[in-house]
Amino acid sequence: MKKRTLVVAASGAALALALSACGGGDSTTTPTGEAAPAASAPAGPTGFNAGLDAVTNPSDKKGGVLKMAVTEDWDSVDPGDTYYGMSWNLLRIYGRPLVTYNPAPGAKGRELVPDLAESLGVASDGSKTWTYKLRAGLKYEDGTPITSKDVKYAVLRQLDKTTYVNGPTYFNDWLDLPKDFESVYKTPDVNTDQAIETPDDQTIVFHLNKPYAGFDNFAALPATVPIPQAKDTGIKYRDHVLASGPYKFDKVEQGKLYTLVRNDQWDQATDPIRKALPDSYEITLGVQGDDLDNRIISGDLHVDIAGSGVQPAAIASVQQDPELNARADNPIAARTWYISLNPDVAPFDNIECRKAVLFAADRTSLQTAYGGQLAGDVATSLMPPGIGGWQKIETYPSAGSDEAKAKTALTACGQPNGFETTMTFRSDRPKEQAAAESMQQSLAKVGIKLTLKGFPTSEYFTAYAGKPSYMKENKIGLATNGWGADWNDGFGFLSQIIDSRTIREAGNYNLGIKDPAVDALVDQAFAELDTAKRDALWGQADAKVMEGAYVLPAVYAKGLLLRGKGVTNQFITGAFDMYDYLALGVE
Amino acid sequence: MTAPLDVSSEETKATPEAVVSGLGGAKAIQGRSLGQIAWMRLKQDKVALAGAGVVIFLVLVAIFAPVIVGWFGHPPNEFHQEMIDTMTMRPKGGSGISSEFLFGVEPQNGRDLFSRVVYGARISLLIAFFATMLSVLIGTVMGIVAGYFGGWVDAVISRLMDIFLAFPILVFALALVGVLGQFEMQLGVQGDTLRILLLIFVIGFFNWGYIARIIRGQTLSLREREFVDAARSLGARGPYILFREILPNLIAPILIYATLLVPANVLFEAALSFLGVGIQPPTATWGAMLSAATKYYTVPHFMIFPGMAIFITVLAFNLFGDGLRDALDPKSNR
Amino acid sequence: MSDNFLDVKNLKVHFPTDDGLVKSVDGLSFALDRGKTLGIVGESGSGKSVTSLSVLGLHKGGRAKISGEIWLDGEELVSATPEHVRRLRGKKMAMIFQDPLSAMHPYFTVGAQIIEAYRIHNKVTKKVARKHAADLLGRVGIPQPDRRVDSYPHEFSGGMRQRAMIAMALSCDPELLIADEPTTALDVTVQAQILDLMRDLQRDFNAALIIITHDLGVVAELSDDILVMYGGKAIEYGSAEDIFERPEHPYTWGLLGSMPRLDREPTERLLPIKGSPPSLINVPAGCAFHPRCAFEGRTGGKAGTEVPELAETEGGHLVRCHLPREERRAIWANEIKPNLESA
Amino acid sequence: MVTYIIRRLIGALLMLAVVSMVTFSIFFVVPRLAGVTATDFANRYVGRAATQETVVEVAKKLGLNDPVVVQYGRWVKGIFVGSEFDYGSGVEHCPAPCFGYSFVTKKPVWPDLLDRLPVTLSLAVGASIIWLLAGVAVGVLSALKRGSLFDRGAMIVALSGVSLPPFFTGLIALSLFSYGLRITAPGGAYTPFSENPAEWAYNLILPWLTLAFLNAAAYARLTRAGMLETMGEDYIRTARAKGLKESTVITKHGLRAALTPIVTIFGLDVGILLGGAILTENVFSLPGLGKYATGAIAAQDLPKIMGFTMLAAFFIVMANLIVDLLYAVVDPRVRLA
Repeated sequence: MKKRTLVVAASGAALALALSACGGGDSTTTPTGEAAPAASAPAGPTGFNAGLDAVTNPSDKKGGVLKMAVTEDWDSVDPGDTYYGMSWNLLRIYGRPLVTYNPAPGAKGRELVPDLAESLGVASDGSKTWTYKLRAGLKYEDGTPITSKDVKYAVLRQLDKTTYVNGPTYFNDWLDLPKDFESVYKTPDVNTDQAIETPDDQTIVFHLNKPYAGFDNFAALPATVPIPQAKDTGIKYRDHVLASGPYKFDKVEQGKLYTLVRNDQWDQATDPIRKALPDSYEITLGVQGDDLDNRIISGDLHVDIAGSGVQPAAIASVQQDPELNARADNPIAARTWYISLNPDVAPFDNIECRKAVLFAADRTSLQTAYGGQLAGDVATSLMPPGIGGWQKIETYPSAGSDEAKAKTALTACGQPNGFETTMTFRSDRPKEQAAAESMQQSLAKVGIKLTLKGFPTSEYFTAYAGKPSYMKENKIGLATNGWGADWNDGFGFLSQIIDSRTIREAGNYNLGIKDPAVDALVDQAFAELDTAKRDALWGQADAKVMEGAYVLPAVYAKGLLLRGKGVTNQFITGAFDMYDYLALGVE
Repeated sequence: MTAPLDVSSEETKATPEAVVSGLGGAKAIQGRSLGQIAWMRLKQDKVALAGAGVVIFLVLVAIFAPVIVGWFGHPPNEFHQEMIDTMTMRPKGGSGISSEFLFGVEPQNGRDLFSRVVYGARISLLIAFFATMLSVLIGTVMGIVAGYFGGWVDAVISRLMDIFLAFPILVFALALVGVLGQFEMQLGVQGDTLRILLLIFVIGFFNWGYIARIIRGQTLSLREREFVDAARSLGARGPYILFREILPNLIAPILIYATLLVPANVLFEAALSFLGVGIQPPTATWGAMLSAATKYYTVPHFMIFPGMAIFITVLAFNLFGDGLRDALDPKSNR
Repeated sequence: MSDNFLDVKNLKVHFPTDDGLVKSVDGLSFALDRGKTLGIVGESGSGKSVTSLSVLGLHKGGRAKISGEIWLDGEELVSATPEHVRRLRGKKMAMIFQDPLSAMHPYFTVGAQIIEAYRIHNKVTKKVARKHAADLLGRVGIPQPDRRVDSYPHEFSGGMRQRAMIAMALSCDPELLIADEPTTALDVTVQAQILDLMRDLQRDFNAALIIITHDLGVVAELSDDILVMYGGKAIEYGSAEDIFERPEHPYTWGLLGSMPRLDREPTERLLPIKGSPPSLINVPAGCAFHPRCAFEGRTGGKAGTEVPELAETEGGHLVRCHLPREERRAIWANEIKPNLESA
Repeated sequence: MVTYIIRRLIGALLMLAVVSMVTFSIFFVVPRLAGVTATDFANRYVGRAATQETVVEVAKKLGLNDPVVVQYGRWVKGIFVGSEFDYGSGVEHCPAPCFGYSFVTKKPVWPDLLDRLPVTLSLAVGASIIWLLAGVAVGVLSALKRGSLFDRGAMIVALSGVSLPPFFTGLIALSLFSYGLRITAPGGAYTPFSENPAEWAYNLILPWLTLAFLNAAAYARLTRAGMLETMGEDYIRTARAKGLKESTVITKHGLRAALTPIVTIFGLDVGILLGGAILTENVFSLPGLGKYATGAIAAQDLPKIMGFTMLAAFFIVMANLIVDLLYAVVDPRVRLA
């Protein structure tokens, strides 16, 4: 699966809001109220979308408290147990992975730069073996040196998905692990050198079970943030994560508050990418969404960590208030909101019936359902535009609907008068509910009658939409869904959702496309070592999926983000499509 | 009341007129049944009558919702996104209230708020009525049985009532709707029907304790009354006494508490919908509309219309129920 | 001005209700001297309790309209300020209520309630008041009064409660004592004790006593005068002897007939009065009693149309009846009295 | 008295036991009847990245395949002696009283509940004081001035109050005072009393008033009815007959008796409220027990739901007991036997 966007854990009250994270600059929909030039403008650009591809309010001033907040708790601050984009972004202030994303605005932010490692990975054995050398003089907050063995332990540790349920499984799937290895806790004595070698304290060598040219993307995962075995307290490690970055945890009140202060053992000389400007961080959890927005507007808070955009109420304020408008950014994220069509359920086993849905769905209405122009651009493909190999696919309408073609498709399907089917959505996500309602309205126009069924997010994938047997038994044809890239390439976005070999019995995010042609393209792309060619292959796979009408892409997600008052060096990083949290400072 | 004793034959002879005229006089004074007296009182209670009027109006609105919406509105689930500013997701011009959209439109999808409020009455009243009936049914049976038979039956049922009253009801209802929702396959119903049945069950099931308590108390005192003794001495058996002698005397309290339970159930249903476990969208319910309105606190009409609908409904039932209680139970001063 | 200690003149107490004007008391007059006892007798709803309450000025809790005059020891109470009447209550005039269980506050000890009554009108310390309360309890015949002062009403038996109630009423040595159905809630044997007690106390205190009851038996031995009320009006008023020996109103006959007497055989049936008391809203036209009256036919049709006057039949004996005096006496002598005594 | 209390405490324990059994059945037995399997349960505890083997393993570790009785027994045992939870990287000890261990948050439930309690307590105590004072005052005045303009006005407001759902009044209040006029704290704001009492009160004032309004309305009606009934009692007439001043009659004799049932209802209401003011906490996003419960339900976090239900039921049962004891103190007629 992909990096989660933090969604206010629906407290029954359905107060949740599902805005996406954000992506590279796209200015075709720049709204009204363009850039009110500030009188006492500091250096750097200002105005609407100024943070998309430039550093706003640049400064090297140190000191101050950076106040951040988030609407709900997140999965974990343990680098081995988190899958939230905001968390991957933020944890770099206290943890250093082997490599990381360049703290730079826009697309430059997607570039990988060495962090713990002296340089990016060195591939050998046809990209099956990757070697990294750690920098000299690295220390934890307690003064003990950081070694390559700690990195190895950290990576192996989080393979135990029974304990660390949240993180991704890339290392599980790609490392050449010995058969008898279960977990660092159960089988501590199994020799794991065939997967990861540490010939000395500075060197770490990864051995993959199949070649992968983009392994640096793995090395950038939080899983490579070092954890010394002696300090591992299992699941409780999240209560005191040992800092390798410039800040260390001071107060930890799970679900409520984290404060971080300077880590005096961190040495700027070992770290070319972090400026470490603020003296401390104050992170409040569980702040109510509207309250959070209002406090950022007033300057009481600096950053909404979730980075998924303001609540509907604040969207209007930003529209109406030029001063606020000038503080807003509207990046597009590497995330697509889409509606999957279940080819296991009649009549969607017939491509024409699937096409009928793709033609009949009102794209403009869907866009509005997902939050309007500021919340997303109408999607024409599964893969979002920020990803290499993306192409605009013009088979289906990109505004409104095409009822004539839908009817033709219905006739071709043998259901000229339409049919009935069921659609699921996450009941605590108003936008998905609106999308389902929109589908019901527009499909009714061509005779397709939808019954809507909402399920709570917490069980949506484990018990309903992510359980193919349930979907089949209950004849559920359509399901709302969303997917964001773990990193911005075709692998990072598509592999988990279109490859039929990753279909799961429960907790399934896969679209359920059992198309050998698609699987073949995925295999080809895995094997292709040339980046450009690989991107093209992913593009083809994307086109193939659309050709088969397996999915109705609704919008490429966008978020309306507010820059904090008095925050320096604030810009959108293309790596996470939200503000970069490494460079921030306070005036 | 006429003295129960009859006089001996000589005495009867002695004052024959007295007997006849006395009875006549008594009749003239006592001739009205409780129902008639209650009706007389009710007729004079303008406030209660107004409440009853509103209740009838609401019931009519619920029944004829399609007709009303046909005249004054649009289909309740129909999108009118042309009414929406796609930047702010708000209705153009703030609320969209016009002669075409009497209550304006919802943000984001532009549905006709008037139609949705009107249709919301259906769900709200349907669930409240039937849940009340369920509670009253369970509560009356449990209360009568406990009160009449006493002993261990009473002990068991009373304990049961205590347990039900000790549950955090709202949480339970919330959780139970979710748990029972999984029975879709077994029950063979789905969609709104399933949800409505589920809500009726959950709301009705948790509210019987209170009514049972009242009925039990009433039955206990009725059981000791002379006419029950009389029936018993004439050889009437349990069921006969229960249903022919005691039940008719419980109709007044049952009626009062049923009438007062309806508004409580309207609130309960709204609360469940507000917390997200009510009827599935797009079907309109007042609670769900309020829940959606929480995100748009700067769009007041969105919360005011469904909120006022709940308020007026509950108030009308309360007024009517209060009046009914005053009429049927003159001792109460409430 | 009046010569009598208590003189009630043409008292009317009317309650406007949603259903119409309730004439609870409708033109009642009577008088009473110190040391004397008046029994007011009637069925429930005859207005006897309202009469007593209005003397104490306690009817005002409702929306009663009161007119007429109530002279107490030379003071007119109907026109007096409520505050003035309040000061008299408990001190100059006191009341013993029916059903002492509900008439005493359940949350306060008996002693506390007596002490309270005493200290309203007497500036004394609690200690003194407590001593006084215990004395009073002892005086009304409660054993171990020093201990029982701290008991709650529910801890007393019915008779003891009534005694305590009497003690409370006597706490300030009232000159007028009104007892409203003082024995109704009690067992027969206890009734007799209480009546004895009241007689003794009245003698000791030399108070004017009004006993209100539906039971002629209660007042038989206690009263000097008896007032029989029906439908808010006096229908017969005279000395105890007049009422018991020479009753002239059919209603009084009925009351006498329904009076259980110790000198009768227990197997014997009582003579009930048929029908129910009249509605005070729609008082029957003419004589209020005529629908229940066995002799209504002998009035020549006046009973249903004309309200009879309360007329003196002889020496202070007043009767409100359409039947000619002679006929009344004849019926009493020939038809009623033998029946009552025969048995 | 002591034996009575002991007997009642045993009764309360039995009651809680039954509540726990019913709760447990609803969440663990009923779904099984609907065809939910042990692995389906386990699916809730594992992350999205879990493989099917992981799920099966977790199901086994948590004993989800055991008979329900065994699972219930384990849960009960945990309350008294604590429990051990094996989640892979070692055994996690959940000390007594262990009301469950959330596999969603990987934390024992009990400390979480204790953590949320002060919020709910703050809300309940503040609101209940306001509604008791306001409700009783209005109710008494209304009863004494029965039929007056004040009475009618107050009763109309009170009836409206009980007819207004708190999630509506709360919303209106929030959008009017917090977001519109900006004179009260926005939703979600909470500061512990120990940190800053002024801020604590400022943040809670709107939730207090919202919750209090509803209950004050109900109490005003109750008080008025009770007062009218009491003032018609014989002993009030007796008090007047003694020559007591009307004010003394009302306050000493009338109010004392009229308030007794109000106080007991108040006790029960506060007991229920301590188990979480679900609607109010949700409207104002207060991190109390009620919000915790709705969150747990949304996440289908069964151990949390169990723990919460038990705590809430505990408050209700204890409130019942305390009210009964209190009643015996206030009303001398009540004897505890």
